Amino acid sequence: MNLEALILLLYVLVLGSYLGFELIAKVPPTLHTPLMSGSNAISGITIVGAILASNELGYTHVSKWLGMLAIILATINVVGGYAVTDRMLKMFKKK
Amino acid sequence: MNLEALILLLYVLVLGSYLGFELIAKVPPTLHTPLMSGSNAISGITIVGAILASNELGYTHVSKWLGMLAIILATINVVGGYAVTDRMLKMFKKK
Amino acid sequence: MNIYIQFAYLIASVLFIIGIKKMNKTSEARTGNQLSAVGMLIAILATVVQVEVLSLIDIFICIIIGSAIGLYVAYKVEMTQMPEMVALFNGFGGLASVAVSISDYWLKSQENNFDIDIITGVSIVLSIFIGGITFTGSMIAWGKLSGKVNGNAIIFGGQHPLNLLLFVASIVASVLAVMYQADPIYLLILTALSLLLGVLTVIPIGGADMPVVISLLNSYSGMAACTTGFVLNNNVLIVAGALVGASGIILTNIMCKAMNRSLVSVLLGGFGTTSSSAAVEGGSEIVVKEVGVEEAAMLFDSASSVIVVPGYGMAVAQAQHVIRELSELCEKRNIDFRFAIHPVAGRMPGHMNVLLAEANVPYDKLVEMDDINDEFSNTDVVFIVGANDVVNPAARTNPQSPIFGMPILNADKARTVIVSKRSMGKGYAGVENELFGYPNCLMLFGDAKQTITKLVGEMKEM
Amino acid sequence: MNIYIQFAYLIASVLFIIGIKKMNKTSEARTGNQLSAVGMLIAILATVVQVEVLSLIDIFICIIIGSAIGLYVAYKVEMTQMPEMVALFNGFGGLASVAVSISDYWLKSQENNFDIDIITGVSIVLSIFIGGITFTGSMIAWGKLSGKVNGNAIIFGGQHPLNLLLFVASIVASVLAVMYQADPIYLLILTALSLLLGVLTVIPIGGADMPVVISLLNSYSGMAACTTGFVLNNNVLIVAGALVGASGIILTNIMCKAMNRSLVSVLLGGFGTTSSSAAVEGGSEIVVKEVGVEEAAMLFDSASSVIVVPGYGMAVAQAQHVIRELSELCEKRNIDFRFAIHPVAGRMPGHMNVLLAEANVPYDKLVEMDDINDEFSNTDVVFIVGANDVVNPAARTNPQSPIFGMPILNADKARTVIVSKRSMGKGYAGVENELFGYPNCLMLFGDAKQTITKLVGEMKEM
Amino acid sequence: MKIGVLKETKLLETRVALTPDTVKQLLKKGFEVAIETEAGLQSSFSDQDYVAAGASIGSKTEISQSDVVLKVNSFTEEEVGQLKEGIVTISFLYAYTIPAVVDALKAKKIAAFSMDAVPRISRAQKMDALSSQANLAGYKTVILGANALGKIFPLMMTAAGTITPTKVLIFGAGVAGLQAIATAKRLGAVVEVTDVRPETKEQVESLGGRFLMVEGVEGVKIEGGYAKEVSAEFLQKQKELVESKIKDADLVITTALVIGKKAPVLVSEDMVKSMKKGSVIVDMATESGGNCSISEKDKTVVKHGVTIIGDSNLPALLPINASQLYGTNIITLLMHLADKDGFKWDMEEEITKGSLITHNGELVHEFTKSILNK
Amino acid sequence: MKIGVLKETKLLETRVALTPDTVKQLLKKGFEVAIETEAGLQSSFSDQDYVAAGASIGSKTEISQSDVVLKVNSFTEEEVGQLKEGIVTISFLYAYTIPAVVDALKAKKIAAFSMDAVPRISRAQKMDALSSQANLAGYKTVILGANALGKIFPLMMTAAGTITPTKVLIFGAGVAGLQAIATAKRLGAVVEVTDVRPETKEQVESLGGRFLMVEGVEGVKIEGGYAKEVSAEFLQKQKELVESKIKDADLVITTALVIGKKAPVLVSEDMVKSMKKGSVIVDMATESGGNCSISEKDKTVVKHGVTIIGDSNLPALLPINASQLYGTNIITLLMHLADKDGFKWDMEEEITKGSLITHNGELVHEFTKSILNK
Ligand SMILES: NC(=O)c1ccc[n+]([C@@H]2O[C@H](COP(=O)([O-])OP(=O)(O)OC[C@H]3O[C@@H](n4cnc5c(N)ncnc54)[C@H](OP(=O)(O)O)[C@@H]3O)[C@@H](O)[C@H]2O)c1
Ligand SMILES: NC(=O)c1ccc[n+]([C@@H]2O[C@H](COP(=O)([O-])OP(=O)(O)OC[C@H]3O[C@@H](n4cnc5c(N)ncnc54)[C@H](OP(=O)(O)O)[C@@H]3O)[C@@H](O)[C@H]2O)c1
Ligand SMILES: NC(=O)c1ccc[n+]([C@@H]2O[C@H](COP(=O)([O-])OP(=O)(O)OC[C@H]3O[C@@H](n4cnc5c(N)ncnc54)[C@H](O)[C@@H]3O)[C@@H](O)[C@H]2O)c1
Ligand SMILES: NC(=O)c1ccc[n+]([C@@H]2O[C@H](COP(=O)([O-])OP(=O)(O)OC[C@H]3O[C@@H](n4cnc5c(N)ncnc54)[C@H](O)[C@@H]3O)[C@@H](O)[C@H]2O)c1
Repeated sequence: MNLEALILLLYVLVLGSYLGFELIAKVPPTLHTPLMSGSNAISGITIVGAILASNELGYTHVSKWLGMLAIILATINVVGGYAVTDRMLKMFKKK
Repeated sequence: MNLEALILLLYVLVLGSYLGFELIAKVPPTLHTPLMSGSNAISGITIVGAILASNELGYTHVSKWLGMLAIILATINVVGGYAVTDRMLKMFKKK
Repeated sequence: MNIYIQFAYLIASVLFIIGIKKMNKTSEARTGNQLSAVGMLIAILATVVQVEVLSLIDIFICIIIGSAIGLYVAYKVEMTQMPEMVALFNGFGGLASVAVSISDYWLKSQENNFDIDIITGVSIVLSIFIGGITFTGSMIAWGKLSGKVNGNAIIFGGQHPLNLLLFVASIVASVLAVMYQADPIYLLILTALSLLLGVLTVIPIGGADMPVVISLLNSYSGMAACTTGFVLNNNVLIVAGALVGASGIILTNIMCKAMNRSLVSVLLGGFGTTSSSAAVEGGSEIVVKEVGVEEAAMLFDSASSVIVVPGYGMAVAQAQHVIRELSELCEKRNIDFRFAIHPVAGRMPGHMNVLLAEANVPYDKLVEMDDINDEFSNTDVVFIVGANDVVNPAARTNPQSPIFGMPILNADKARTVIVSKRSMGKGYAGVENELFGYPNCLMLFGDAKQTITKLVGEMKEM
Repeated sequence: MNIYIQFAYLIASVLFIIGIKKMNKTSEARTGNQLSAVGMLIAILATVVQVEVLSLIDIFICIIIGSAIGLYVAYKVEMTQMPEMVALFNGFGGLASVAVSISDYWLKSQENNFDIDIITGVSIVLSIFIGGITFTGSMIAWGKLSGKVNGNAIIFGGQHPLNLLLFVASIVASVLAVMYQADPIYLLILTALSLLLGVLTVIPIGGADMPVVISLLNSYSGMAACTTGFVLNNNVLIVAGALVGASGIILTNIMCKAMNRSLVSVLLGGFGTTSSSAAVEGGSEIVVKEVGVEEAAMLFDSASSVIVVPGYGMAVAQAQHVIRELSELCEKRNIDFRFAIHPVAGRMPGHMNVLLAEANVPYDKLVEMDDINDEFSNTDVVFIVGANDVVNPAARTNPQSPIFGMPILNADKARTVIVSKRSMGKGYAGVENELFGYPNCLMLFGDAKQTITKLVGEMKEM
Repeated sequence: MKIGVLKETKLLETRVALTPDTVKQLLKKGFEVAIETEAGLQSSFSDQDYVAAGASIGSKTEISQSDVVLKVNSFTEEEVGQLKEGIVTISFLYAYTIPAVVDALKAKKIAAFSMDAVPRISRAQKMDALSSQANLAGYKTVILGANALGKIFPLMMTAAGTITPTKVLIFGAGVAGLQAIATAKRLGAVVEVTDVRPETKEQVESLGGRFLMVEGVEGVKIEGGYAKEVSAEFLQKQKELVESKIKDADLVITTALVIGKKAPVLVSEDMVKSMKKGSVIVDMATESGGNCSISEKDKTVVKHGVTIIGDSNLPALLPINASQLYGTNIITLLMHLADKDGFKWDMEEEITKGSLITHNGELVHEFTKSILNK
Repeated sequence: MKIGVLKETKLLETRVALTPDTVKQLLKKGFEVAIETEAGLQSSFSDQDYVAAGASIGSKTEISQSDVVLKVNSFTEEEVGQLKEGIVTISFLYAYTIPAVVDALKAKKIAAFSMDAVPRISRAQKMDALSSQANLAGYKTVILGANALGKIFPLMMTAAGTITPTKVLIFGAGVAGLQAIATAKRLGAVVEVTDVRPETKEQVESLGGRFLMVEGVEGVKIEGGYAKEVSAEFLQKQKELVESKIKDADLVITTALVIGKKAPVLVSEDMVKSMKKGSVIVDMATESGGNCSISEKDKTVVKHGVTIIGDSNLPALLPINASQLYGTNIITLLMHLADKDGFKWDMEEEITKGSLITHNGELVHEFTKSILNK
């Protein structure tokens, strides 16, 4: 990675982090768990990395298997995370 | 400019704009004018561009003169903007 | 590009963010502004170190000239002229963006015969277009506010079609400018068009609506800086410009709401054709000055003594509870706060007493007319809540008036008088009250309970 | 990289941002989560289209397996087991980051003998380190909550020095791994160390504090994803990871405050050996949960029915006026708002009636005990203002209590109970009130008038 | 100029025309003041108090010789007989109701000002004794009612059960009616109000009362703030509305006086019968016939299980305040009309014109003339 | 089981032990109820009302044969004589003040419960007739005072001058005192309060009253919520403080009863003399000797220019509410002690133990014994 790219990525990192701070200004306690769960699902974005990593051809490669393992794990995180969050939030529907 | 750089700049633009939206969630009306003035001063950041533009050698170059004009204008914006804002905000000091 | 410089830019960006963030709160706003100024300094220093030594001297001269003008204007100006100053500075910022973009174009295309890529090209025309509108628009706004240009809305037929035409022409010029880079004529035409558009969109707007326009132009100047960032491939310009652009739009929106305007009509230009502050409902001929809840709050906050004059309107609005809240708030800030009770305020003897007692206002805060009448002239703010006849100076001055001879509260003697009532409606005696037109009198229109509730909310923020 | 793919990533990032933003509000949270899921889908699709066709099948199989497991677990689990589910999923996410980073390292360094540049190298070790801690930490948290691991805090001597040692060792291993890339041993050691650290930092924490730990680990997994983004030079990972990392920290902080913990002690691990929230002022042994004014305001705002239970403390604080204000505010938002008047609340018969009448609360908002007692269970928020004995469940359940047999308001039956009082001080009867320790009860400490004034201010903001 | 204050002779009267405080104010302006022995006793002012304030004390005959004689109630023929010829008197007179006294005043060439005839214009508010006394009377109706009622006013939720708030129904939202609303509300009652003037709705609500709106009919003519003419249809609708409300009322207060006329009957005997046992009616208008058909002047009677209070002189039940306010009213009028050297006799001036009944042996007051010469 | 309600015979009593509402509640639980003819008349309940509620009406002799006989006031010897032997009675008794009646009850083997002896514990609050009646009495003191006073309570700034608010000074902040504070405040008075128990300060302030704090002395011992012993030094300082305040007071209300003892004298004749003419004193304690040394039981007297009201039975002036609350108190106690098939006689239970005075021909109540056997 070159420095120029690093700088831009750092911009992205800094702005993203700051946004993260700003967004969670005041969550009501009732939403603590759903929010945690929902953002946990987002952290399953590693799946993108995992897919790229398993984009290896040979099954002899360690990388391939690791990537595939990562896909499974990350998918569980993503799919399970979103589904569970949705179940929780359904309960909040206004009567 | 290449596309890759453009994408990163776009990230920066999008995140920056979103942050801008988030930051001004709840300004008390008393701060409307100071805030306007203060952010106006920030928009004087063009001064950076102006300096770079006037970094031309010959006085015969239109660019050079335009750049220098831009520096003056932007400096007025920056310096005047911050100073005026500061004056306004001083008034808020509790007695 | 040097990594340290880039890093400095990153720090500057973060300082801008924190600065704006802090400007949301009265108590931290000043620090915020200073942090943002430090960020600017860092950005400038980081830029200056990369220029060639020979240019340094020119740059410094320019910066010194600019600083001198900026500082002079900033410290010279009256506090009341703040909004027009902001407009002026903003216009310069917009023009600077135009100048930088043309300069870059000129350097690359005219002097060095580079081929400008399409992204940069688009950025250049956008920067010029937005910057140009910002410049002239701001200048007109400044002129209107400072009285140099007719403050009224200037309307003429076909305004909107003309603006549309100019806009379309600008797009055409932009496309041509990007396509035929070698010929600077298109760019110059575009520049001219944008300057004209700036004038035309602001001229039809009345003076009272200028603050919203300035906020919008401020947002534009941010966008102009942002596009300049794309021209120069410079992150700090993009971040700072995006911040200002976005926050400016939000701020404009907030201000619109506060003034009961729609953002769309502002964006289209030429909203609020007539200045709307003269309340016509009551058919009054008195010319009054309106005041907003925020300004009223500031007036209270900066007062050291306040007298409230309650009247029948307080009873109608049932505003006594919220007034008690206001009194507590003021007292917490060491503002001397009393009530002047006119003997016939309301519609029955002791009407005000009943209501204020209900709201738990301590008896010793209520002062009789005769005891307080001499003190109005030493009072910073008199707040008249739904009273009318009992403060009508005609009772002292106009022998023709049906209330002539009735003793009144000398509210008009105070430094500032704020009147909360719904309209220019008359009181029990059915007579005009010229106090409302006095130079020290500000009208806070609206139902007393509602407006004072807002006022209290506002004061809590400060 | 294809511009469209990058663009898709950008859209996904924005969707994540909007999703998290919306999850701040009860009414919009579900939409938010769905938007964020759409973002994820877009990101995955954009990734899949760029992989080689031959790999597609493997990838799909893995995704299907993962989805099946994820969905099965998500729909099988009991509502009460939500927190441990989050922990489990979170752990998988962390492990995925580890796997991706090692995979990348292995591919470049071991299989292709590339020279990994220092930035990428640092990113890889960070990703492994953080991901490893996240994985085992989350597993322990899951085990504790689901009862598979001893839920108590497991403490042994020298815990902190050991953790420190392991931490230093990890740094050494990291440095070596970056310096001597060719040898995978350092990386494997680092992996092992991080897994061990994850276990050790969570094991000494008691079960009751797990939610905070999970939130923190959630933040870690975001950071791991973020560093993975640096490894792969991928923006969407960086943005999403940074969002989760930052918001997770804030959320952890908020949760800490709600539970009266300090974030530092959480970060150091092994905080709260004993649960520290017991308010000692009143000498009470009851463990209570505190709530802040803002959160209380949000609870009100998201309620559709509120019952206020006033008591002697309201009279002492003279909070009746501000409570009336609160009631007006709630009614403006269509929240059903009533007062439950216990016959002996206060210190004289009709004490509450006198005060609420003074504050102009309409009589029809006051409901007698017998008429309202059945309705508490259908009520979202019960707000107890300076009442104590009259809501003490001991009167129903504890024959030893001096108040046993006194009829009480069934405030404890409501979904959420918020109690405004100054401390854990007792009421007239001088007995403990275990309601304050109930899981659905939140304490809003402070003088009732002051806190409710703040509460009202807070609600006006929303 | 010497001001004399006579002791009131009317039955049940407790007020006095000047208090020691108002005496002081007159002295400050250069007037001399003399008070009849024990004139202030029932208002808790002793002769010493007056002497301390600077007045002299005199007998009825002595006082009757002053340049200006003040009273609360109108003079009797006998009292006029004792007065020195050609002097000035100020008091309530309701001259149109007492032709004999007017004749006596004319005979003695007395310039008689009447407090009840002071025009109700803005600048005369300080002299408006009708308002100042009606205001106190309004308060007192509620206290009388509360004292006679076997229940308490406020809602009270107690261990021994909930006491529902007292329902008060008030007829007429003039000065007295409004004060009655305010007082009843303060004590915690639920207050309903009826009036013929629609503009009183806002005023009633400004005090927390509920206004009983007669829907769908017009027919009230307002003149100078007073209801001059009310259509029969309106009155009928109003009656129906009130009949439906009076059944639930615990306390009924009627304040509808129409100056110069017999008071309108607002509460019929049938309505009283429909009321709950133990309820109370306070009729403020018994002096002019009563708003309740079966009320009795100056008596409290129980009829059909309802206690009906008919005190005709309510301000006299609050003598300390009533005298204080009346005293201010009367000296304000006096000082408006005269200074220490004599009267101005500015006959075109609105207040003089409005309140002077007889002068130089003539009946000069238009309204009184119009009634007496009918 | 048949419950009988006797008509009250005490002078000035207007209350009745059961209202039609409470009758209904008893019937629902399976009790039978009989009411003496015209027992509820003065509380505005006619015999028809009771019949409509389901009770039967009977003569005094008939009612006296019921299984349980209820009253408000204590029984007279004569009444006890008429009762059937061995039955149960519930009423106020203040048994320690009437040894002869206690003997009669013993002789007839009557189980007599006394409402005034119900222990003041949390779960017995619904049976606490002392509180329910004291509460009403507190309200009534203010209404009586306001009615007797020649001024209005609230501050009023009017065209005819400003009326200063009435100053009310209240002795004792027990149940009655607190309600008096609340009522006087509502009406707009400025209220000052003195009490020996320091914890009442907070309670007084919670109602907007000003507490007169005796500074620098301790010496009050509290037992079970009551002031048991007060040091002489404290009382002296308190007296000095009060003397300085009473001069300005317009209305003084005394509520200090100490159960089982003569009421303490809080307002001496000298203090009355120091008061303004026209002021009013309401003494709630005239039944037990009076808190004011010159008050007279059940009379309103004017002494030294001060009106002193001595009604000893204030709840009887609010019979509708007083009977309603008393009825709830008494049926709650009854239903606690018995069901339709008979009494539980759980003699160790706190409420039974506390309120049962005589049983099976014995005086079983400890406190009463301790006083009567002295
Ligand atoms: N006190 C007495 O005994 C008595 C008795 C009878 C008559 N009066 C007469 O009543 C008058 C009293 O004077 P005053 O100054 O108290 O009242 P006023 O002169 O009647 O004026 C009241 C003002 O309140 C405003 N208002 C009404 N509702 C309002 C609301 N909801 N929020 C805000 N403002 C509201 C009205 O203006 P907008 O419509 O523009 O809002 C009106 O101009 C005197 O002329 C007096 O002579 C007094
Ligand atoms: N109504 C009657 O007739 C009567 C008469 C006598 C006795 N009682 C008894 O009084 C009790 C009444 O119950 P209750 O629930 O109303 O009151 P309570 O049980 O006495 O509790 C009052 C609570 O208010 C809190 N408090 C005091 N000042 C406060 C302030 N400024 N802000 C916020 N909170 C404050 C106190 O807690 P902190 O100190 O922690 O703030 C206290 O726990 C019952 O036991 C009843 O039997 C009633
Ligand atoms: N100078 C001033 O500004 C001033 C001073 C005092 C009073 N006023 C005005 O004078 C007017 C009269 O006041 P007042 O107290 O002398 O009134 P009042 O005693 O003459 O009458 C009392 C009320 O009874 C009402 N009434 C009459 N017939 C009725 C019926 N059939 N049913 C129900 N209500 C009926 C009247 O409308 C009036 O409101 C009011 O408008 C008052 O505001 C003006
Ligand atoms: N179960 C319950 O919770 C319950 C119910 C009712 C009353 N109480 C308590 O019982 C207590 C007594 O109430 P009560 O109304 O029967 O009181 P009370 O009638 O016995 O006495 C009235 C007040 O007079 C005061 N007093 C006595 N001597 C005085 C003096 N020299 N100067 C000034 N004040 C003096 C007393 O302190 C008391 O406050 C109170 O504490 C009350 O709160 C408790």
